Amino acid sequence: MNPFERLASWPLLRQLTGHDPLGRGAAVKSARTARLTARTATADRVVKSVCPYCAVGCAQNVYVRDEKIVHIEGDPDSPVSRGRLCPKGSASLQLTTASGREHRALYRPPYAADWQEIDLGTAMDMIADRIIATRGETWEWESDGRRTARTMGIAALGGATLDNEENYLIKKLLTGLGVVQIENQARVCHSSTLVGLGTSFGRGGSTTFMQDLQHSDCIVIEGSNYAEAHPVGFQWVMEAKARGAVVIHVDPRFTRTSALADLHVPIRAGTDVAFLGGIVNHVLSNDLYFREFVLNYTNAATVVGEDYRDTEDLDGLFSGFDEETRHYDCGSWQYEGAETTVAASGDRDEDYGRRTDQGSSVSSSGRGEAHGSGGVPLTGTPRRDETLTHPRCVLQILKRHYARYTPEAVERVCGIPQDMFAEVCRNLVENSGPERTAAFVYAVGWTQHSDGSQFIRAACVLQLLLGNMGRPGGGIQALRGHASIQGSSDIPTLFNLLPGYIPMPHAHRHENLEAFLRADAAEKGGWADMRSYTVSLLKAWWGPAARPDNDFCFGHLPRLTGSHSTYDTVMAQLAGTCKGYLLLGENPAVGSANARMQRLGMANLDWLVVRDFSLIESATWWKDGPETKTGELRTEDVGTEVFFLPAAAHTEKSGSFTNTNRMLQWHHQAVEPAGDTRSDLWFMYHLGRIIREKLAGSTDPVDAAVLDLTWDYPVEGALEEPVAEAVLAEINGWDAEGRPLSGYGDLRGDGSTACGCWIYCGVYADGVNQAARRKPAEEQDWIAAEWAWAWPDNRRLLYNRASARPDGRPWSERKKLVWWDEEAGEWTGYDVPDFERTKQPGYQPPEGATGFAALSGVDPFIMQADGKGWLFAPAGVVDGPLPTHYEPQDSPVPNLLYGTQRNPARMIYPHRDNRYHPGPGEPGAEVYPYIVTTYRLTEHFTAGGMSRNTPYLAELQPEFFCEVSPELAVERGLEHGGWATIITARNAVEARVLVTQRITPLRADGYLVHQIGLPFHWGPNGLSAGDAANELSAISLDPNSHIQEVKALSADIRPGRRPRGPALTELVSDYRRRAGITELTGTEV
Amino acid sequence: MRKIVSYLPFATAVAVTCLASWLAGRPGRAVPTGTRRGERDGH
Amino acid sequence: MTVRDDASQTDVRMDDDPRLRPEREAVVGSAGRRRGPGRGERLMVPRAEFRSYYGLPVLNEPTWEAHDIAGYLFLGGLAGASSTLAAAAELTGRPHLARAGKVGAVCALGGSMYALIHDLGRPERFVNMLRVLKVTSPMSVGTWILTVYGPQAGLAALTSVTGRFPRLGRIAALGAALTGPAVATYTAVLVSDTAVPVWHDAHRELPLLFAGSAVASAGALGLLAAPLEETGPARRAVLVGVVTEYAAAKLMERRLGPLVAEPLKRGRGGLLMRLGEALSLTGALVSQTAGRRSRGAAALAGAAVLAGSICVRFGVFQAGMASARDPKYTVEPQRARLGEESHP
Amino acid sequence: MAFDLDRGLAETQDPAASSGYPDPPERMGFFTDTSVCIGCKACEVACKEWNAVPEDGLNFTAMSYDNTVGLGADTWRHVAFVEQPRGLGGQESGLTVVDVPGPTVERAHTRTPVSLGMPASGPGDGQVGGVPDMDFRWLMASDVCKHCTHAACLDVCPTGALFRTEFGSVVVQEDVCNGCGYCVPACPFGVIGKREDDGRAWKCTLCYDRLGVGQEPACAKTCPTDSIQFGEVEELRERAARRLAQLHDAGVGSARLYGHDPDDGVGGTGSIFLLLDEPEVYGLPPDPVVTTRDLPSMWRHAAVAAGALLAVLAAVSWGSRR
Repeated sequence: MNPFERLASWPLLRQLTGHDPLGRGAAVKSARTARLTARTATADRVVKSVCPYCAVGCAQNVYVRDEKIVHIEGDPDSPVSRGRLCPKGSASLQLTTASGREHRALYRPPYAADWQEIDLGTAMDMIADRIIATRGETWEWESDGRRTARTMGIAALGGATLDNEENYLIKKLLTGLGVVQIENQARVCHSSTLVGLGTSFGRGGSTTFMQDLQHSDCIVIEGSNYAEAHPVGFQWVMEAKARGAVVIHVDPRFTRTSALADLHVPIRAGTDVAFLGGIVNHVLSNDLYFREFVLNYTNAATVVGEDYRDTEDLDGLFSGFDEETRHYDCGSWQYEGAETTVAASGDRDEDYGRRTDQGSSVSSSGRGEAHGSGGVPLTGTPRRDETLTHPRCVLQILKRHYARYTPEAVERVCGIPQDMFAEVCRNLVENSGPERTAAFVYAVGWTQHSDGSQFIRAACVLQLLLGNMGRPGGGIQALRGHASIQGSSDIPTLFNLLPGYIPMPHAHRHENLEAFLRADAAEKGGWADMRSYTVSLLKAWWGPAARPDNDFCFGHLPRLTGSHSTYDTVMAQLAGTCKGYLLLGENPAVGSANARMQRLGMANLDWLVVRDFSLIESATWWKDGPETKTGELRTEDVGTEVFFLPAAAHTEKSGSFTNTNRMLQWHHQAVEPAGDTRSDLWFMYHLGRIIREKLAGSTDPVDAAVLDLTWDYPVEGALEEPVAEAVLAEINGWDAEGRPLSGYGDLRGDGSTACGCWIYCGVYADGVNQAARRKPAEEQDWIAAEWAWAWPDNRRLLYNRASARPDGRPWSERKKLVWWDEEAGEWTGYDVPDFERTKQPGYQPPEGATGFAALSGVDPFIMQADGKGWLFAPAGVVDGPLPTHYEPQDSPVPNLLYGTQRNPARMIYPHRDNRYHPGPGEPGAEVYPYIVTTYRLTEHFTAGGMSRNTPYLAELQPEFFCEVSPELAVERGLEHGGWATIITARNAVEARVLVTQRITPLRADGYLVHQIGLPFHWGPNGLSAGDAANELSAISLDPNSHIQEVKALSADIRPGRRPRGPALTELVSDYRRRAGITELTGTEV
Repeated sequence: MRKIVSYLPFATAVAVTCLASWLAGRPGRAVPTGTRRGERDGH
Repeated sequence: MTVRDDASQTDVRMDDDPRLRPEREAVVGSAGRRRGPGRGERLMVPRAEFRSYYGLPVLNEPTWEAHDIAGYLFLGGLAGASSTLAAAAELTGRPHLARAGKVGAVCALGGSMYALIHDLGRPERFVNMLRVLKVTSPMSVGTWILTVYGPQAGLAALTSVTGRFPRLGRIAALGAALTGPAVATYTAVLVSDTAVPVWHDAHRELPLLFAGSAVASAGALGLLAAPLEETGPARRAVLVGVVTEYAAAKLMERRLGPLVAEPLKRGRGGLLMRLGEALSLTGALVSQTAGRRSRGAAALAGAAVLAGSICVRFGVFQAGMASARDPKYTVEPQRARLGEESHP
Repeated sequence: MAFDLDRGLAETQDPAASSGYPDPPERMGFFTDTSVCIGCKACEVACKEWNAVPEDGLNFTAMSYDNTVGLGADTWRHVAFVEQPRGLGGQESGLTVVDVPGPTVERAHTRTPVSLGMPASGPGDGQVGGVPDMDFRWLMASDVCKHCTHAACLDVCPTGALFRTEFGSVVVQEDVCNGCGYCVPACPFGVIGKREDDGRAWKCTLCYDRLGVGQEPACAKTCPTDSIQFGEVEELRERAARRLAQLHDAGVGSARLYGHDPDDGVGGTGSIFLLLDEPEVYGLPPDPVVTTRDLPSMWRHAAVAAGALLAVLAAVSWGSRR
């Protein structure tokens, strides 16, 4: 730029000569501004990906330049998110590229004071040795005389944030190694959904999909904070709202969802069954139910056996309750004239149960969840009374069961005024029926209770009565929390399930494949060909080694002997039986209930492997955890050997996420992971390869299972990353000639087909990765069937046969979805029919028919044994056929409907660190007078591991706070913006105080009840640190799904910060003394 | 303290201005103004 | 099937009918109630007293440093007025006063340059100030004024000190004298041309206040520096300057009204203003009485007036800060103005 | 003379055309409809992610869910949260006031947090006790630079760093700005700020680089409920008016537009807002006026003062020899 040019570019001259004398625009523009362009335009390539945070599954565009990610934003082609992202999704760039991430493999020798760096290869080798060693020490061939072939010494936790392919390798390798205690976030999030929806409709997945909410005339959001926890999904509620729908939000607090709702109904935490029961009673007593729908598509007309006794007769208990084992025997709940072959409560093996008195272990082994896909098997044809008047028909039993759930009762129990309750009933009833549909939306507000499954069952009963199931704008939308938590339930890194909701074999009941199939395969309904699903799975895992003569290696599967959930694992760790722990993307030290016990359990381990983005609390509790501060743990006394391996982000690996609408979406790798970061696919594959190399040639039968595994996945790139599509191909399955299968109909039981997960069969149809399909939403209708792939068989709205009358015509012109096309002789419509395509509506099954053929033309719930929606669940749920109101484990209010205070069948774990609170009326009950409910905020993500280290999110909600009403603030002298300490029998935490009118005290039957809100994102590590709300919660589990109760507990609150050091444990034990807590407190039935 | 120190430059500017103008304004000894030819010869 | 207004909006349809209302047309509270006359919002009785967002400021507080910019207000005024006084003194045969004024002006100008450049966020880019000439920006106009004034004042001072090129010096001094007043008063426009209520609404009186303060400080410098016999004009300048300054301040407060003028009466701004006025008045008084006779008293009076002028400048600056910090100074006058417009 | 001040000020509605662009594209801007905002702050994060705006402070403010506090150099989008004892259209907040014991009520002062720096929400029209359903609403609004038609920051900027783009937005050229800080007090909305360590002034650029390649701003794209709508200002003004009528019909009487009127103090703004209460409740000035409107009178008064100064000094010197 020679001086003359420099002079010529002087803006003053341009000012004088140009059109911009005042120097406002063109004249003052600098050369650099003129050259300005967007980095999205100058990127080398755009990679299609999916947001790693919640389960809405927003598609993302990842812009890469010079092998570096320069920007991540929403993908406008996505029919789910339409190019939008929430604050967490928008911070994906900072999550994956900022300094918050750890890139070095770290190792902590036993008793060492600090980390030391370790080479990744050496670490993998040491981990493999430890697995083999611990497995050797703790291998057990049998327990109580029955073959188990397993090791109880190793446990794994994690995978809801991982891809389906990664979960598949984790389950395959660890099951091959005989590990049973495999768990993930699905346990603590939506496990009770699998039971609730599974037993009611036959499948545990959400029955509808978010885009369908636009057709709803009324949306009830309860047990969910939709706008805060799934903001981008909330656009579909706004779409419905714009078109005149009523939006009702039922929640203890007035949240950002309530701010956009037409009606907010404040409810006492933990009393949703009483509220829904009240609406059921209103619908039944005024005959407002959708008669033709209920008669044909539900088991309302079925007559129940004589010896059934209802909670009305036994004051809160159903018939068949055994006081000692605290289990129900569901024999008395059966239909008249039909015998339920096998159910979760193991009643079929009556004699076996009594002979070895281990019946309880079977029922506690989470069999209910097996109905994630496929209802409870049933033999015989139950008696039906089409007039619905028989005193023992399900409808009459329902009327009698909910007779006392009157509006007054709802006001006394839930604290909801009667006029508001009447308005909710009116809105729901007015918007149901042939012409209009209403939808329910829920999340962990319902699932995380000691009777969580019954919360969801109650919604199923109500939606069936109102006739909203399987219809556009209706259904029950379960909003799951993690990017692939539905995936980690379908391909379950869960202890009680095999891929596709096939139950894990139980030590006592299944010697061989035949006994296993006979026990669980129904003659009627979808589960009839469980043989082909199971054999295909065994072929996929053990390939050529699985032959008809050795039961297709069915013996290789380790057996269950009861409940091995993550909370049992903690107990095993404390008892010293479980020595090794693999944490794969989960943070129990903050995220699981009774966080203190989780850390004390880990302190008892021999070795611990943590794979995450950064040094989360579960990796550093030995160094700076809360217990090291109160003196309960001294770093130099903690003998646990800890490996920290940095994990790759969603942009550094390929794989598929399954979103909350059962849709598998593929995300492509954008850049290679840096430093020691590796994907979990890489970790599991190479761990398996190293272990198999170490055991190569071993003739020890213990190693047979892992050596027979098919483990030859192709690897690519410098880092030898396994090809994820190859794993997806195995999940999809192939036939004898190796051609990919196109649907679970192609599966055979003779071993000619192999399929990693039968409900995912078809995701790789004809060799094309259907999950990677990206046909833009504008070029499709609202169903968008050609965007990605949904299980089963790309059906987006389940049970959509019910959107047509029994004779096949749509219920109404405006709410039609699937209907019978007479000329074409097949079911047609906007969505893939969830029904056999050519089965006429009038089809009646011939005598002795099995499988789908055994279901009539009016049975929309094709996975159920009777094809009907279950108002009354004769089996499948272990704590009662009908949802019943019980108070939470810790509650200051007595059960105003029954003598039984709490869920009699709940699972409790008495332990000196897991004390419960005295019930109302007992001495010391006033020590913990207030109700606490935990919840999420938009700005943070679950236990905070993926948001507290990200500056842009940490600054939006920097500190742990509690929300209290002005009245409670005055009563306890809490100062707005100041500090408060919240104390329970487990621990005490401190939080900033946010006094707000959004929480209101409730009048529960003369008791003035205050509620305290605690977001549970915080923990000691990260930019935004604080105490964890899970320090307060107790381990008291739902018997069906082993999910913890963190949505309703009681506590005390007082102003000021909590004491530091040992004084903290003294404060907690002082409160225990004042409340007179012993090991028996709260454990009564 | 930092605040007070931050006033130092301003204070010195004022001081220098006063001092310099005082020096310039002193009769006699300052360098002659030389407004008229003769005056500089100091009579 | 036409899209009737309400019921059919939630029909299942495969064509993406444009008349379907998109999600941004959602109206909270519009549905769900018995169809009858919905209980709209009960109109809040418009409360008189003032509302804000948690008491937070509406404006962003000026990021200028007090010692830099308030300092510059003083030094700029001093430089401009001193040049003019010096030129006047020279024309009326007061060589020592003239030379003192010129040297004082150039030193003040040096101080100003330092202050302005030191206050910049990116000092190395100070030359960008001459990138454009924007009449809508007092700072741009001011910079160009300084560019004209600076060399002349410098030349004038140089020639008067070294005695060389006297004719050139005289022309330069004259030039500086003519642009000096602009230097002294443009700073008032610079400060007023902001959204800060106390500065903006005082834009009529502030130039007068700054001019008076400049005259007073130039006179004071003259008293301080020049021999007694030549300090006649300086003394009179002090008197006129202080009186004008005081009058302008009072006029300003009256026009601003009780609320907006509050930062000038209370808090740091108020304290500095009162201190400034006190110092100036006493300085002026002493200069007219004892200052006539004794050199020491004149110098003392000059110093007092200088200090007074500094305090006034800092006072106006701090008042501006306080005025931006409290939302009521912005909101209430605007709310009142809206009130008048709606029903005058 | 090219610098005729008054003509420049009375320019036409299309700021780009009067800023030296021969035939500029349509003026682009935002329409932020706060009645559908869910307060998720995705706009805050998307803006910071696109423009690499530094994180500014991890402090809990107890101002409902707003810990961002306000617009400035390190916050170009700010979501405000206001909890009020007032109804919102036909919405039923359900926050029934049970018969809480007397003394608690007095000190709880009609459900207003005792020592809360809440906006002076006062007793509201629903009193405690007998009211079956206490009115309550939670306002959320995403605030942004207004890109005014008469932009004070643009006018006062001495270096020409701030300039009017062809799209009608106002942008800081970071390679020119020397951090003089004049724009900060000039902005009547308190939007622009000076970044401490960096020294320069920063504010929303309406994603000038994205507009250049035909993309919409990052915040408008990521807003889950389309509360932030991007488009041509003319069309957005019509849409805003239609939306206001729709809300009024539905009983949301408190809805009003802000920045839509071309005759207001800043000539209307490029970012139009639909608010549900007085602007000051969100921290916005009720009647902002661009300071340049009084500039001519300022120059005149300064000229008079300068003249007076010259005259006075001449007069005082002219007097007696002594």
